[in-house]
Amino acid sequence: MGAVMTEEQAQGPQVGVHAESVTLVMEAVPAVAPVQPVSFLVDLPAYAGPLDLLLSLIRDEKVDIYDIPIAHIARQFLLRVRVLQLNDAAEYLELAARLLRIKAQMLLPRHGEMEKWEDPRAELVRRLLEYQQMREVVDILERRGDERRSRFARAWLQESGESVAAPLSLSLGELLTAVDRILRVTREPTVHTIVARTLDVAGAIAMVRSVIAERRNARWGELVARDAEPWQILSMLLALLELAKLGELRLAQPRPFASVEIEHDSSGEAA
Amino acid sequence: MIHLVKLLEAALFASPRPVPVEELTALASEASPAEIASALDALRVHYDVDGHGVELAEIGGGWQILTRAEYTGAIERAQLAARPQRLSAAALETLAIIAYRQPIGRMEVEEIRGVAVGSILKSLQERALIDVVGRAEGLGRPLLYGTTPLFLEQFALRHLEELPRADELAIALRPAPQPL
Amino acid sequence: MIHLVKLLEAALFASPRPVPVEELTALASEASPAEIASALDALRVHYDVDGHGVELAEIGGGWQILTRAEYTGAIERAQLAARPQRLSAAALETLAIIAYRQPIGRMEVEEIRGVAVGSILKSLQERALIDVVGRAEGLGRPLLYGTTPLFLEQFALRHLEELPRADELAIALRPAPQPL
Repeated sequence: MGAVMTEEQAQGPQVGVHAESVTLVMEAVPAVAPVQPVSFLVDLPAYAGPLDLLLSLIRDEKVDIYDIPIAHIARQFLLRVRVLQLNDAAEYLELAARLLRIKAQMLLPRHGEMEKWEDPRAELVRRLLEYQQMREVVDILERRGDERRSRFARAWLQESGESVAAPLSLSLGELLTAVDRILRVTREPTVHTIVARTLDVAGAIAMVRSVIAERRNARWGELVARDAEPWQILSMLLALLELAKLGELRLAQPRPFASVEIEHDSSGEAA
Repeated sequence: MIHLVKLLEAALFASPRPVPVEELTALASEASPAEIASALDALRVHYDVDGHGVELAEIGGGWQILTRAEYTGAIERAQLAARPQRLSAAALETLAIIAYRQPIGRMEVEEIRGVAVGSILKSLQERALIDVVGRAEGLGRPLLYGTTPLFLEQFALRHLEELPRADELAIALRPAPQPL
Repeated sequence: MIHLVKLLEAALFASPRPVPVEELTALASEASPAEIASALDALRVHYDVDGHGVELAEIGGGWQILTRAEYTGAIERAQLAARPQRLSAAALETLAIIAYRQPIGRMEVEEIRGVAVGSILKSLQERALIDVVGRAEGLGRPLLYGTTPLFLEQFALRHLEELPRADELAIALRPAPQPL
């Protein structure tokens, strides 16, 4: 973790992992290919989020952030998620799924022009660098904050009666915050919680392409998990429509309410 | 200044209340009560003789550093001139309700906020952000409040319709339907 | 000490927060900004050279007297004052993003951190380190957050520009590597 690890993390819960416990974990996760048993003790600190976990993994494994061995890192990531019992944290699972998808994309045959090949890891690298940059700022803030905390300001408050004569400082932001407080406590039905979840059409497109490349056809039910969230369903739907528009596949529904069949469109390739 | 005097100065500065001598002895276990007393005296003399803006005072069985009385008037005036006051959260909420629901009576505001607002209305009126704009029909003909031109000026608004999300609030703050 | 230095010392002593430069100017209207600056310097030197338990610091667009770090341990042990709690790693990350990207909405912060930050934003706002500074255009007109003067104070920053610029950080964002 080096300089990036905060003192708080260092003081956080430490999880010691022995080879035995790792083996047990591996058996419980059949989706993960078995790895060489770890023969040393690993100390796992608490993480501030999935990107923090991924970043420290990259550092621990001493791999180049611009050329991440995605299969290996994805496996290690899942392993740590299991060991740290982060399975319930949607954010960690989401990143795990992303890593697996990138892994699948890396396996795709790159036909023809290599210049047009986009590294599926590019977006992840960009996010990791952005996150790492932010952690650098955290280090600065932490150092300055500690410096300031080691000095006391005057604590005693001089009595000074609130005077109406003083000019007022009022901002629209303050008024709007007040409005939000009122809205929260008055008519509950008018308050909507908007879940921050953007669509991931690009991810869905990549997934369909990898499936179609392998099997030539698939059905809706195989692409979208039964317990998929609305944003996943929407992403997949948009992805399929986009790919059909591009002529990469054909969509057919044999009868009403039947699962949509997705087929590789070879006519598009010939053209 | 010797070390003990500097330590006492820092401690008295950082403490939110006057500090009794017994508590000061906890600062430096190696110092005797007599040494603490003489260090306090050294600090007092330093402030007085060297000519400082502060002084050491014994108040209610404890010691405290205070600004000298001759400067308090100037400090208060400078604060008033340079440090604009902010409205409390309660006052802001009351002001927001009046802005979006005017003309509105005190009881309706209290219904929405769930607490009495009599004194807040008075102080908002003193600050000329709201004013009485009429009287409602019905029992007791209660006073109705609305915002003033100064209110618009404070938020750099040309007219009330420029307030953001008026539609949302108009719905949320709609009066409850009357029982039939 | 000359009168102006004593007046400034008294004003700085009286305030638990950094005193903004405007307030110091309002304190002595007959003094020029240069005279104020040199009086502040005289006070700083006096504290340093004369050997005091306190020192003068420039923080958050103002000036503040603080105890010297070497006395903090003793003051805490004597329970005369307590240090504020450190922020969690999650809160610091959120604060760092807001400091650099302000004004910024919740969703953008979540995109960078990769986790939900709703409750952290609320607690940072309660601690007055961030505040709502406006609303974005677009769907739902989400609230935009920015840092407060208290943020500067608690991180001993004179102003936001004291933080390194994004391109001065060790890991400046590089363009993605070109495919082979």
